[in-house]
Amino acid sequence: MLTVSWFVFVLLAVLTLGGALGVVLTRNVVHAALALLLSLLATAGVYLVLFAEFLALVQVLIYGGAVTIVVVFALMLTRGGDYPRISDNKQWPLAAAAAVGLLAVLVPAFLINTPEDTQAQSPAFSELANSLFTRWAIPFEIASLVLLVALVGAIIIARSGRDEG
Amino acid sequence: MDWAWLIPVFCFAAAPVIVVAGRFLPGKGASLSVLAIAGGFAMFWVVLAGFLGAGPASNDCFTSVDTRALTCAFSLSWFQAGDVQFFWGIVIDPLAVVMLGLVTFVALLVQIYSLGYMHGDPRFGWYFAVHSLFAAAMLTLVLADNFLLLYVAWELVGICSYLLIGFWHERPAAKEAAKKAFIVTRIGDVGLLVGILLLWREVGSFSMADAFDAARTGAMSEGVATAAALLLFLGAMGKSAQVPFHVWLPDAMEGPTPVSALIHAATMVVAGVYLVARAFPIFQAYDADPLLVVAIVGLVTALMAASIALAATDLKRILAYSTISHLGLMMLSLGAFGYTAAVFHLLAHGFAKALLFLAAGSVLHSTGEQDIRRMGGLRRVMPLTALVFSVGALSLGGIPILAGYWSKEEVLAAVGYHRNAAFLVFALLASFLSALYMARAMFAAFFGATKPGLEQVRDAPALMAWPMVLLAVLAAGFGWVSFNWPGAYDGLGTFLFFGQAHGFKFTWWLGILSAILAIIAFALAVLVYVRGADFHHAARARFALVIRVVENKYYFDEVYQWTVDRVVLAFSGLVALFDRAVVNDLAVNGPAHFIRRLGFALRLHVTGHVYSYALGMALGTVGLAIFWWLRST
Amino acid sequence: MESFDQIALLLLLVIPLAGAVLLMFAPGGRASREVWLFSVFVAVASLALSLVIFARYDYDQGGFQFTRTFEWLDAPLNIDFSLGIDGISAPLVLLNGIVLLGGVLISQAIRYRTRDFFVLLLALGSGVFGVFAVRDLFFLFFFYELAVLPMYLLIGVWGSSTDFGTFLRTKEYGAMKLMLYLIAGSVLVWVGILAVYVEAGAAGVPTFSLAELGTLVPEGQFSETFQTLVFPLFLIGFGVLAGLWPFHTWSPDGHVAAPTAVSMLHAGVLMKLGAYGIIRVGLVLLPDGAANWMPVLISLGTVNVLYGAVSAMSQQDLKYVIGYSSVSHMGYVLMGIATLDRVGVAGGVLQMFSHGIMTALMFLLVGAIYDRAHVRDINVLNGLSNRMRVTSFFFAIAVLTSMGLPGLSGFIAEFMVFTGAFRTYLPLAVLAVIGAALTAVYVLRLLARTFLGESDVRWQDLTDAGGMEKAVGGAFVLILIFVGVWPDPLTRVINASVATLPGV
Amino acid sequence: MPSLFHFQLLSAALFVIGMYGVLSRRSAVLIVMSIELMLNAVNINLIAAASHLNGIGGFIRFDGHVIAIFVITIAAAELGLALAIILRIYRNRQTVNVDEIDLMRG
Amino acid sequence: MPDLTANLELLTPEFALAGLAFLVFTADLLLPVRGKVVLPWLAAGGLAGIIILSLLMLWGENQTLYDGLLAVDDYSLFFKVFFLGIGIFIVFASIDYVNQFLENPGEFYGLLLLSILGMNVMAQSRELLTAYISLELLSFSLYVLASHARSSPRSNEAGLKYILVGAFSSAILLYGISMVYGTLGVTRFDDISAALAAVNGVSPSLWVGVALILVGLGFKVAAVPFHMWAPDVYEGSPFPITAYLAIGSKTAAFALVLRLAAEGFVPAVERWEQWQVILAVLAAATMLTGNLVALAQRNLKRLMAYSGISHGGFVLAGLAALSSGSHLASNGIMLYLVGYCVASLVVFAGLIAFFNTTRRETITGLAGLADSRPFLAASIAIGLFSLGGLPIFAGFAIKFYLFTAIAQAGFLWLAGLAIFSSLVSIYYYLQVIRQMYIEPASDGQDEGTGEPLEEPVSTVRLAAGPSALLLAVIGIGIAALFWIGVYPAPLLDPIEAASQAILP
Repeated sequence: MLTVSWFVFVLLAVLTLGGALGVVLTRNVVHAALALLLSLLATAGVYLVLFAEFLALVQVLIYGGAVTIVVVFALMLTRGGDYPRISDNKQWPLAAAAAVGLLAVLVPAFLINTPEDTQAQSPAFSELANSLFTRWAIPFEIASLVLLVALVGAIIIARSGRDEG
Repeated sequence: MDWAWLIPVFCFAAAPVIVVAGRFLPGKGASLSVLAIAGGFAMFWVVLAGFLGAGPASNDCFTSVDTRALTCAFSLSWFQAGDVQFFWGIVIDPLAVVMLGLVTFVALLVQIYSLGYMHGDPRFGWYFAVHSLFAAAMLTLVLADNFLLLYVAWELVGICSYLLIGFWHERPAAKEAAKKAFIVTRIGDVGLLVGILLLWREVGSFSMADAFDAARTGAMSEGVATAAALLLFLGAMGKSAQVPFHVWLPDAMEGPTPVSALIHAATMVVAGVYLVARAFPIFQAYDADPLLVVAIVGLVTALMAASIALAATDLKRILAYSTISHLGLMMLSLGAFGYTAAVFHLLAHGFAKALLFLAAGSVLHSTGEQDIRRMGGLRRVMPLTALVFSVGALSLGGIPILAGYWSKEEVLAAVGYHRNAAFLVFALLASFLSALYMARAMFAAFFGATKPGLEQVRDAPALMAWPMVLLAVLAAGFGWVSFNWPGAYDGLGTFLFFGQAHGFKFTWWLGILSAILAIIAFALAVLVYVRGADFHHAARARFALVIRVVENKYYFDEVYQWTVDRVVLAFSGLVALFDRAVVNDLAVNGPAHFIRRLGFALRLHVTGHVYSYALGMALGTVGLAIFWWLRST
Repeated sequence: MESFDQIALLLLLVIPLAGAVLLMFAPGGRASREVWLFSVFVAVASLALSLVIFARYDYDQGGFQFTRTFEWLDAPLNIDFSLGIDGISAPLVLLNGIVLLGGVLISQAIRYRTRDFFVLLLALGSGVFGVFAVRDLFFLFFFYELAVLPMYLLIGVWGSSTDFGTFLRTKEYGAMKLMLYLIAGSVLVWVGILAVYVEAGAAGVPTFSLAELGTLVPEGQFSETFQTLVFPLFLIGFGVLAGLWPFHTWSPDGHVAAPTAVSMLHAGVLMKLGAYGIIRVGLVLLPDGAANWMPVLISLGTVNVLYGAVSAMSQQDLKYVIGYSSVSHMGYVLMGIATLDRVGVAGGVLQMFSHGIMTALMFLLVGAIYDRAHVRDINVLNGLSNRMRVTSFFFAIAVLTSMGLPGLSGFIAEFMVFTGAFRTYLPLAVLAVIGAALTAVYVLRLLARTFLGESDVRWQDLTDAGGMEKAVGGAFVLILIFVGVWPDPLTRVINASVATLPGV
Repeated sequence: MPSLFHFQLLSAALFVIGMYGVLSRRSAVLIVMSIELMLNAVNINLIAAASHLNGIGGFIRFDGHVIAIFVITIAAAELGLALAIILRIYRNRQTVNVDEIDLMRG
Repeated sequence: MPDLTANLELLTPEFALAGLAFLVFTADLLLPVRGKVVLPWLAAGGLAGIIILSLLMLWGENQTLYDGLLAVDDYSLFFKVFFLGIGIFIVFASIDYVNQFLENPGEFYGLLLLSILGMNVMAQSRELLTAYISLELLSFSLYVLASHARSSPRSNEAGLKYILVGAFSSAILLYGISMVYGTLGVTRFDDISAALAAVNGVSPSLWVGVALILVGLGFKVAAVPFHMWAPDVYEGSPFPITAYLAIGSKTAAFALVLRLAAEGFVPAVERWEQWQVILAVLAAATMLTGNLVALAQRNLKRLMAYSGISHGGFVLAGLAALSSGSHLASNGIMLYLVGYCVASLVVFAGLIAFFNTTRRETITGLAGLADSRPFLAASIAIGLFSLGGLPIFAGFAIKFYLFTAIAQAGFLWLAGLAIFSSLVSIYYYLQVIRQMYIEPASDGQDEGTGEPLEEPVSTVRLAAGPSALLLAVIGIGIAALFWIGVYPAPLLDPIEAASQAILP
């Protein structure tokens, strides 16, 4: 059991990080999109390991589905014939340094205080839903407004107006 | 006598009235000015009478302990500054009375003379306004009972002299002369002011009486006494044109001649002598070292000026140098404890020199000529002027029984008694020289053959004549006031040192010696300028170098000019440059520019690329996280 | 009359300010003549008020009078709008009234944006009144900045640029420099005020009220080290405005750029704010610090005197000469304050008054000359006394005052400063006396070059100063002579408060 | 069984990688994708904490999950809006390359 | 499960505001093009109504909803009214601009309203997630509004930069939240402070988490080094939105940060005392960078951006000075925010009016404004003077208050630095004023700086002159500036109450 969960975790972690690395390193946008998809799905797997089935589901639906599609569309629409060779900018070494630096801060921070550990458990959907719609009602409603804003904004910005013939 | 303060007030009142409303008054206000000074002169007699009448009994009057001179003081508060009270007040003692007489009388005569002399000048009214102001200031100076008031008057006479020297400021020479006169005297004034403040610091009051008591009783430390005396003397040197501050007086002759007569011969220039005489107790305090300095300076001045006068050819300049030389003699006499002699010579010289200037003025007025080499034989065309000039010259030259003779003899006597032989020898030399140049001027100008072009000139008008005559009388006969008239009055000295027997003592051998010298001098002059003997050319040839030095007035002006141009102005130019280049451009604009540059440099960190913004944030994040962590543990 | 005393100072502040605001929003306030008349009216009212206040100040009683306090912000900040003048501020209030009226009167000829000009001028005036009349650090600083604020536009818009061959001084430069300089000074002052406030708060009395802070001083709430550390902030901060060397260069450049009326107010009144601040804040709140720093101040003051005089000698521009002479004369003020001696401080205050009138007069006349000759170069101008008789006469009086000629106010003030300095710092005092003599050099040089002598054909048709200029100038001359002959009315008022300064 | 720390390690690594992407990529689209990675890291962190630590020290149960849901929502919306703006820029400028998009700087 | 929604009615204003937004959207759909002019009036009127509603309903309320996620107290009421008021002014300031230069007015105003809703909730949220969501509501609206001028590449670029950097920062913020949650398990401010006080020994992930949260918020308030987006976004956005960014979003972010600090950190006293200096350093860097870089700007929007950054630095300094003991700092912050907003509003309104008539947005473009449009010039000048902290305008009083608070908290050095940097700021404000008042008018083709104008679009018609509405807005703003500058006491009463609410 132990070994299995470990095996699964490591596998998923490798997939997640690998996908992520693919996104940030590859020279080919399409590959990047696919790597993103991979990483997101692997993340859903991680949720499963954490017994967060609902979130895993959401993850697969929203990311695996919607997000990736949108991204691919965006890639298609903005194709400038320069796809095979998208390069990084000049400051990538600094970027790497910053990233490593942050990692060097985060890891010891996590390492130094880990509260005593318990078995991961999964919430019942009902509890989740309950707290979502009672205690978290206000954020929920505001979030809906945020979505509305995003919607309206996306429409008026992206749609072709009179200014382009 | 309580009304003595009115004397200056008359003139003070007159001046502004003339400036503002002069043009509506008769004679453009000149009449007012003359009236004021005349009133002053009248008041002088009242005061004199009152003073002679007053005894220690009368209020405000007391007999000071050492000189035992009767002094009457009237003082009232001027203003209170912080914890210091300033007063103005007047003191009437023999010295003040004597000076009052001199100033009011000469001023009156000169102003009357000026009515004629300045007639038709565009700034006629202005001239008299300043004259009244000067008279007022001079009288205040004479009467002041505290050093502050004295300094006030001192500066005021200075500015008046500035204004009158520069009266014809359209002449560049006059303009420069005025500036020079004021600045040179101002240098001395620094000493005076510092001295006054030093005395105040020591004594705690500006009153002269307090200062003198402190000096007498030893309340004043020797150091302060000496320093103060020397500083006061510095001021006196400036005003009385003692070497090396003498350079301004000859140039001051650019002013109208009556001005020279009044200010630069009879009154203002003797203020220095007056100051020393007034502050005598301080000079005398302890072992009277300052007086030695006074004597030396006086002697040097007398000799130097006399020698220059001998070489000068401009009539007024000759008189100016003679003034300097005689002022030197007075200082010398003071330096030799010859208090009475100094005052006596001051008076005698005052009348005589005023007379000489007025006479020279009348010559100038009639002939427009100042150079004695182009004069000659004037006695035929302007006999009166010639006569009075001769009287003055003889008197100053020290021809016996004339006033100058007695006063000079007194001076020599003082020197002879109190200073060593060297002083006496040089003093005799100085008096001989003074006789010589007086004789030279007199004979060269008025005797000998009449120079062509001078035949038609006419003598002075009455307005100018009468003052000269009056002065001539005094110049001739004034000596008699210093004699002892047993019973009635025993001598100027006794008057000055009230009660104390400072009677007139005639020192026979000195008297005869000086008389002989004077006569020799005049004889020489007659030989050269009337008989036309010219052995002096040989002398000129032999002492060419000396002569040139003397003719160039010992190069004082050149040295000063060089100093001003090359040192003072250069330095100030340097400072101005420093102010702009260093203080302003470097220290002020520098940081400002630096900050602006910094702004432009920092501007570059906003590259316009999103990812560099994000990079900044990322680095900031790492830094903030670490910082936070460190602070929290 | 009691009720009058209650509101007198409030009126004093409000009248010019209200005048400015009214002017700003006056309908059709663009006709320059009406604007001018209105401003004259306001200025006359202020002058009358300040005269009454000065006259009604009871110098026997001394201390602060006409006091009135309004709650402004209560805890936790504690700022009161409290008014009151003492014998030191009373003459300065009067001075400001006089100079303000003079400045307004001679600005008759301003045609360009007249309304704005007078709005700013009046605002400046009320700011200065405020500094002299308030007794709270916040408001002191408030009005201090209010007085500085209009200067930028006044100089920048109505000023003039001059090319001196070797270097150029534009009005923008002059204005910006003056503004930044004065505000830089106020930065230090501000920090100092905050420090005092914090220290007082530590003592349990967090307040800006000078009266309450003053009570802390004798209790020794401000330790000597604290005072010694904080005093330089005030010394330099206010000193900048007082033209303290080496922070003086803003002043001559500002003058060169500024229009006449502004120069008058700037040298006549504005520079006094600095010296006043040093007394009112520095001496009163930090006596120990003052005592420790005074040797520095008096040395710098002496440098001011000599440095200003020496650099004035070789200036070519009339305004530069006067500007540097101002630097030199403010040196006497600073010396007087630094003596911490009753005569000396009183002399310093009197010198503020005398110098205020004197420089105002000088700039007025220079303005009159410049308006007609369009040059200020003393090598180009000459023989003006033949063409501009009255102007030259007034100018002579002014410069003679600056030379310390007895009978004119300058002498009294300088003499008092010397007296004080002789008691405390003998050697420096002697130097200062020498400085006074140096003044004669450049003053006479100026007179000789510019006013005496024959005038070129170029100046043949120069006309004398206008009636208004003559009137104002004449008034100033009379004041100079009056104070010079009978300073008692001023000095007795000043004495009343100088005596009560701590540490004096 | 992997403990909380391992999950946090995973999320930290993911977050950092995403950050590197944001800092180093040129194409605006890829930057957006990298940001999505970072948000995923956030979610992993939240959920791991929520499910490991519930019941301890005053935890309200499963807040982490709730927050994660919000994060996902916001992330999706953000992505959509960002891509819309990118499209708009592409129409106007024919590029999505962020170092050509620097009309304004300094 | 307790009844969390017992007092739901307290949220009526928020619901009303959302409803208003929907109303505007639908009206925009239904109305004919010509009729859309009513939209802004609808929005403004609605906002005014909601202000009255809030004041009537919530005056003196002090309750929490939803288990402490939201607070309805004086603090939130203060900022609610404040934000709604800002909204009204922004709407008024936008009308002409929108008519001239923008499409989709309905969306414009609707999104504006929604963003105001976001700001309100930010001010009253007492829990990290709620705060974050409402922050995102504000940000999303601003992303859209910033890129609202679709045809303008600058506007697009602004939107892109804003959303990319914004998303990045929100990711960091979220990660910080997740770390705090992962350590403490709570996200409510009061729980956090309790936990902080309880945490003994090391808990670095908590501290790093807090740091990351600060990064996210620092982005919002444009604190150095998270500020670089600001100038570009300000420059690219439509002018009213630039104003809105400078005034609204910054203030809202500070409202959030202030509550977070006051309720989440300050009560844990010893922790807070450790952390204060961090904020102080951040503040110092921010104010200096903002002011220094502003010196080098040519574009008015960028200038205002950098000046905004520096003002943010001042407020951050105020945050560093927060202490559980006194309300001085929190009062100072709120007062400063109000004063800063009013001043910026005046400036921006003037600049917008100027832009509407000339399409110029460079500093040199302003040359000669004082002659052509004296009122605009005067108002801009007054606003700038106020921002520069010169008296009788708000700037002086608020700066004095805030800096006193900073000094009182023991950060005298920081106060000194702030004072110095506001000296620097005066320089560039004066540069603008110089253009308006001193420089002669330039012909508009070449503005001397090579800063290209937006290429004129033929369809755009320039307004003949500033509309009466804008002038009214400016007039009210100036009146407010004078009022705050001369007598802020009335304003301080509600502020004091607000401080009381967050710092009992």
